[in-house]
Amino acid sequence: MLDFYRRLHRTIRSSSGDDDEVRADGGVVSDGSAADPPAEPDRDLTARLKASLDRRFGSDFMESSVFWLPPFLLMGLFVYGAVIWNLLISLTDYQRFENAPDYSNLDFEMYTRALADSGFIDAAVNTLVLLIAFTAGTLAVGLVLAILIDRGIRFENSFRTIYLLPMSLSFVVTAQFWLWIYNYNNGIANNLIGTFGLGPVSWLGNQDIVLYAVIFALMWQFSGYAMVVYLAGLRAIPTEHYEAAQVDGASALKMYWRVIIPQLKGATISAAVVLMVFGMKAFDFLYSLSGGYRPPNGADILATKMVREAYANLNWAYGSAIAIVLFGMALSVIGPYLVYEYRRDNL
Amino acid sequence: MATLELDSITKTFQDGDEEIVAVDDVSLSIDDGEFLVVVGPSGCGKSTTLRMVAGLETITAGTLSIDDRVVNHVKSQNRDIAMVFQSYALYPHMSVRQNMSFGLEESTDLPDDEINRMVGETGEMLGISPLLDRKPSDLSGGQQQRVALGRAIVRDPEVFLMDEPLSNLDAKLRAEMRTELQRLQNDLGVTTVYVTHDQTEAMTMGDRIAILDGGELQQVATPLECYHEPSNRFVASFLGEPSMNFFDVTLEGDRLVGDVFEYPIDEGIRSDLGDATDLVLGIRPEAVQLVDAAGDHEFETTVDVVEPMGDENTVYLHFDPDVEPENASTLVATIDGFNRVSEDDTVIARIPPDAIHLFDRSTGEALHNRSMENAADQIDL
Amino acid sequence: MSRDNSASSEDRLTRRHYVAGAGTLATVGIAGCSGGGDGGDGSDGSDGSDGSDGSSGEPVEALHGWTGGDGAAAAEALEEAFNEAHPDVDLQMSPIGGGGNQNLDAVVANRLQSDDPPGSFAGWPGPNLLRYQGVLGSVDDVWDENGFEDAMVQEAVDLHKQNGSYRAVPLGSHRLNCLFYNVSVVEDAGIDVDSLNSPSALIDAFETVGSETDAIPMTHGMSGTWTTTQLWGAVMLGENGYQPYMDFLAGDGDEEAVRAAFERTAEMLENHISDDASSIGLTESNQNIINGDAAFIHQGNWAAGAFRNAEDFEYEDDWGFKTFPGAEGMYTLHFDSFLYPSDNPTPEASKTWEAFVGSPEAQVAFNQYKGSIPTRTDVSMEEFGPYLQETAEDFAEAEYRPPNLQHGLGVPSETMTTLNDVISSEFTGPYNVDAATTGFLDAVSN
Amino acid sequence: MSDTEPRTDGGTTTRTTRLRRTLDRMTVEDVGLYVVLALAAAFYLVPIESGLVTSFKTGTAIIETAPFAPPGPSGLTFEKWRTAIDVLLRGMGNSLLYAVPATVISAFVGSITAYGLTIPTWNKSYKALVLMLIIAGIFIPYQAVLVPLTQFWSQWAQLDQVLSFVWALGIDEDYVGIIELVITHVAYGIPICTLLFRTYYKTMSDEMIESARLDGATLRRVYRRIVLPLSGPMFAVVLIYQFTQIWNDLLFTLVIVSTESSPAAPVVLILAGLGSSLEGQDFALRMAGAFFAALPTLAVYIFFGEEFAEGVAA
Repeated sequence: MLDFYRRLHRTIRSSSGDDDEVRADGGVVSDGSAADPPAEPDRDLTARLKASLDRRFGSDFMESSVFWLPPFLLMGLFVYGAVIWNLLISLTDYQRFENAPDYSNLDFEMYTRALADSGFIDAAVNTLVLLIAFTAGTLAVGLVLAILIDRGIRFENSFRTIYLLPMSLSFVVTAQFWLWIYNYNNGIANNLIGTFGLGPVSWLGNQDIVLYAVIFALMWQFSGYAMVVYLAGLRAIPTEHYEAAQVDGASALKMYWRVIIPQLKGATISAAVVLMVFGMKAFDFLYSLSGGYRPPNGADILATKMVREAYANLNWAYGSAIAIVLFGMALSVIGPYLVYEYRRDNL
Repeated sequence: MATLELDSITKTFQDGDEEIVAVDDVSLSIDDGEFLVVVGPSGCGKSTTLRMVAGLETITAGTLSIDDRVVNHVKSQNRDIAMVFQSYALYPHMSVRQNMSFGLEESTDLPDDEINRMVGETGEMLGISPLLDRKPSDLSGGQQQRVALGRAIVRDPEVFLMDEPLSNLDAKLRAEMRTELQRLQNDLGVTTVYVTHDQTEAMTMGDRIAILDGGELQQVATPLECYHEPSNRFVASFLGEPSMNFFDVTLEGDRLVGDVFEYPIDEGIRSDLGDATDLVLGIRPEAVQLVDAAGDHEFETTVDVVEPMGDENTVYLHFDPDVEPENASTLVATIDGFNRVSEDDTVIARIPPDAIHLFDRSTGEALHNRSMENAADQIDL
Repeated sequence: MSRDNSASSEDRLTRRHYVAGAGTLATVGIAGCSGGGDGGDGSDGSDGSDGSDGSSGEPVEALHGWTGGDGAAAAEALEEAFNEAHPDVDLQMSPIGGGGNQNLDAVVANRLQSDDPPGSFAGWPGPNLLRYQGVLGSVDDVWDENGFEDAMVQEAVDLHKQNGSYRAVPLGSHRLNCLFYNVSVVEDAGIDVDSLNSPSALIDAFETVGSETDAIPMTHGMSGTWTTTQLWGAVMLGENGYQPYMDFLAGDGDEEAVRAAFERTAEMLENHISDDASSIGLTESNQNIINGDAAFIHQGNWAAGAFRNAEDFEYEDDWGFKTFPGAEGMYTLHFDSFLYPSDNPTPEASKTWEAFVGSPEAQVAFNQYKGSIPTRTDVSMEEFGPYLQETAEDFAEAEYRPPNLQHGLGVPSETMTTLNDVISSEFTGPYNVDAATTGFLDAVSN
Repeated sequence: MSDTEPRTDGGTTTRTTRLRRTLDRMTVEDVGLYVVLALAAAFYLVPIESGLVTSFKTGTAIIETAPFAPPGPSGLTFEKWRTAIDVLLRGMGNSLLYAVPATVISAFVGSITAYGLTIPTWNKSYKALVLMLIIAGIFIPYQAVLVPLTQFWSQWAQLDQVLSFVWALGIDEDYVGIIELVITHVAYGIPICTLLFRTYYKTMSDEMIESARLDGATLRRVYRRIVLPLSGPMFAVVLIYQFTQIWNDLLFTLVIVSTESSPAAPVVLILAGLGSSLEGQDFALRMAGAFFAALPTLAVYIFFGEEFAEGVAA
């Protein structure tokens, strides 16, 4: 019994111009078990079990579970096993190695301690700023590059490969580059702005701008990915849309702003999810940049604070509490996207 | 070859909290080898019905049986049916031969050479033998459509199901494929259920046609019966191009009084009406004749628009000249091409009493249909 | 290496419960994995005693962080020396590099957390042992049999004890109260280095360098905060002397002394260091001395290793050493030691290793490459360079040997992290003396 | 929109004439476009170039020349690359040993999981729940996972005891770390791989799948004969993405294999300690090592960049 509303949804969502027949009988099929029981009573146990399970969860449940259930359990054991372990430990007061964590009095003391810790608040704010600003900035740069490349230029492949190259480098390499580039005296950054007459800036020393300097470095590394996703998105839009906008007298800028970019919503969302994963990896970059768990002042994020608490101070419980908050923060940013997709029957 | 029995089939969807009835208590029985066309406007439930027969949709209520075997819970692959989809649904990475042999490889354990022989034969029959080793993307729309057909035929199923297979073709190719499909179906004699929204296909191809609207079965009959003896107002308006004229009339004594004319009727028609008084009078444009003298059944009209169609003209006539054209009630008539009529002429239009249909205005149900003996056999499409 | 999972002490058992609890709580475990190795036959000794049987065939696993440069050379020399001395016991030296010991600490913490301790691991003794409270075995027998107590300096003896028994054996020591200088730059500026015996005199010297030459008075890498914490420790010692420094470490530091030290340090950092300090590290600042861009640098004497490796950059001709002004006659202590975990997988082999670490051959073999000095006072220094011989003499005759602040001997690791937090937020420019002072006093008091 | 070069009649026009024709058609706007693109290319290449250049410099050359300036004739040396290569070579072998299987398996597992959750029809709300859990799984911070992971491998799944018969064959016992790394990376790769395949499978035509099901194909057959052959482009994307992530990942390697002296030490582990010591860092050696370690990932992007872009477009 096939997924009728998914097909229905697709026909409605697909440009309804040419498809003159729009089904009115929409709605969600839940494979209710209203149909009467199968005729042959004497089927053996497994078949009957399978049929009842199929009816309960939908016709292909048993047959499809062989595909997704084992990987789901493996992931559950590793990913959610760790989440639960962290959650449990964060409710205890476990420190150092001496005694095992006692689960007798589980309390939220660690979380109240975090809220009272100004270092925690700064790190949380920095993490949020980093996640949002990094994703938005990378998408913007990627979009501009994609638009430029999409104008049918020669050497397109080589440009595209060059923009993608940074993604293949490890943070050990990129962190060292950026230490040189941000060097106060002879760094490329200060030389560049020097030519425009602006005085040298202490990119990593100044607390207020170090976070944005780090974000810029991460944008350099991952905007290639955003460019590739947007290039694909642009190429998926039929050329008639470009021509129609031009015929309507829209300037290039307006055309992209009013006609093209709104259609890139799908590409934007899928790129944003992956870029957030890279944003979460900023720990490795900061670790290589400062050669330790303490990034330059003003760029401390939850991940580095968590590792400092857990491994430098051996406050396992406090470290796990920060980990749970970090996981929760990432979900709170991605959660709305998931619910939105679910409500649009897209999930 | 098999008989197909739909017994009060119903399909409901759960959209959020309210429930939508897509197919409401449809009962159909299709004989062995019959070519039934299911037709209706968009969203009338015809595709849902077809998908329920195919097993691609669960059946909310009612029983579906093939050759008297209840198949509600039988998986689609075990119903021995083949389906041609609107988008052909060919496998892009497989050659035409592989596309056609996929069905046999999956559902039967025939040896490969046997399968190749059958595919070759079907290719011969459909004239696509030279294409067997090409990829679907290299073929034209028509060729792809034939391959989709071939894929269904080669499986030699009990039942053919076709979901608007011609709608993606251009007009000329569509006409060719219509006749070829009919010829094929007659040769193979496979029970076929064919869904379309195009009434021309319905009228020309089906042994019988089932007309659906709003999920409810309006009428199941031969094309001629549906055309000439529509069971209700919807069927009457749906078939025929240009569609039937309708005038609201009320029965007073032995005359039908409309707002622009009065129409005397004889006792025979009178007896069919029973006690219904609020009626709708229907007359096919091709049944209207232009005559010289006014009378009981002839009315003075002015010509608003003439649409020459080559072999015949479609004329839009108004009853009362002083009212502006758009809200005057019009009578559409089709007359043969040589009849010289031009705009603003006043002509006498005759509505022959044996060609009128009368429907109950509230239920739309047909109370009186035209008599069949001198009805011209041509169907004006 | 087979795991000797003997459930030895009471607390170890409860940890296994929680592991099982967390594991099953997590999700359906993979069918194949056995639920935690069942307890071996190890005897049930107090937390300090070693397991009885420890199959002797297994190699002793010694984790350490010396992966490059002098450290790697020293580790190899140590390994060869051990193999010569104990051919019957095979040793598995396991270097874990990166992040200056932080990767090593992380791996050790992980393994201790999961009941899989290594045979022995490198680390700092003293308050730093507090981290590993309850999981370190006793090496009292090693200390007694080898007479380490009289061979080592008294400070070493005290610092390697915890809860009454020895937990580790020292291998080498770096000196922390050092001031290195580029001879030619200092001569151009006309400074008599030996006359500098107080932080204020040092600051005057910086001013002279600033005015006389265009070199950086003091090169200081600030991409990490540890260099500044270490500098403050040296200034605190130089400015206020031994007792106030020790009081501060003990937790009741005198506010005036701490503030004075911060003021001196602020004065140095505000106007006597290079303006690209925030983006350079240890390597670049050593390089500034080597290529004559800077006059002075305060660093542990591992910096001497870097100078030794530089081409034609000789002690006394090109670079010189002076005890940090104000801390003359003192030797700020640092120890590289090997700690001995309890519930040891290879008790016999590990004990042999610990004994060897404290032996003269080991200390000579290791320290001559490492650029540090042996912790034993009865070792001949002829294989060492002139500079290290001098350092060894100072070490032996030092009036006081205060523990260093930044490398584990002064305060527990958690306090050290808080101190670095204070430096990071208050003292990496602008230099907020008051906030830093209160920050430091709070950190060491609770 | 600058018009692309019109198709000339015969293909015989020589290269120069074609070049001249495009040159004279270059409007100001096109020149501006190419300048911006070239600047962007420089922006992306300069950091890589300066790293590469540094790896060939001697110690003194590093000080005298600017980071991005090439070494003078005197400053050029291959010695750093030589030391880097012979230190890291065995690491490359180990890294390939775990990265390639982990990448291939996680891509395949991602594909079948996404297939199981997209193409077959079963109850929508349960399917959405499973998907949400999987997608949320992407955002677990790896640092928080290290301790439970170590405990899992050291106490729960003691593969080294389970596989003792392998060690008897003379394979070094440390290689259990490689197997543990493969399983760990597959497990933590499932969320992102499933999401990537999921977006791809959603665009697959439903009618094609339905017609295959009607033809009697079971879900397994549909996957093997139709869905798998058609998911080529997305496999390219996932393989390239996963290979880079797995190859460069230090955290899991640190926890599972830990020491660089282990015969099974992957290249990132050895690289972590390379050229850095208490007395200072040898930049040239670190850069040479980093580039040598990055060769496979760089190669993958240069050779398969094309498929990566198309895969994302599919």
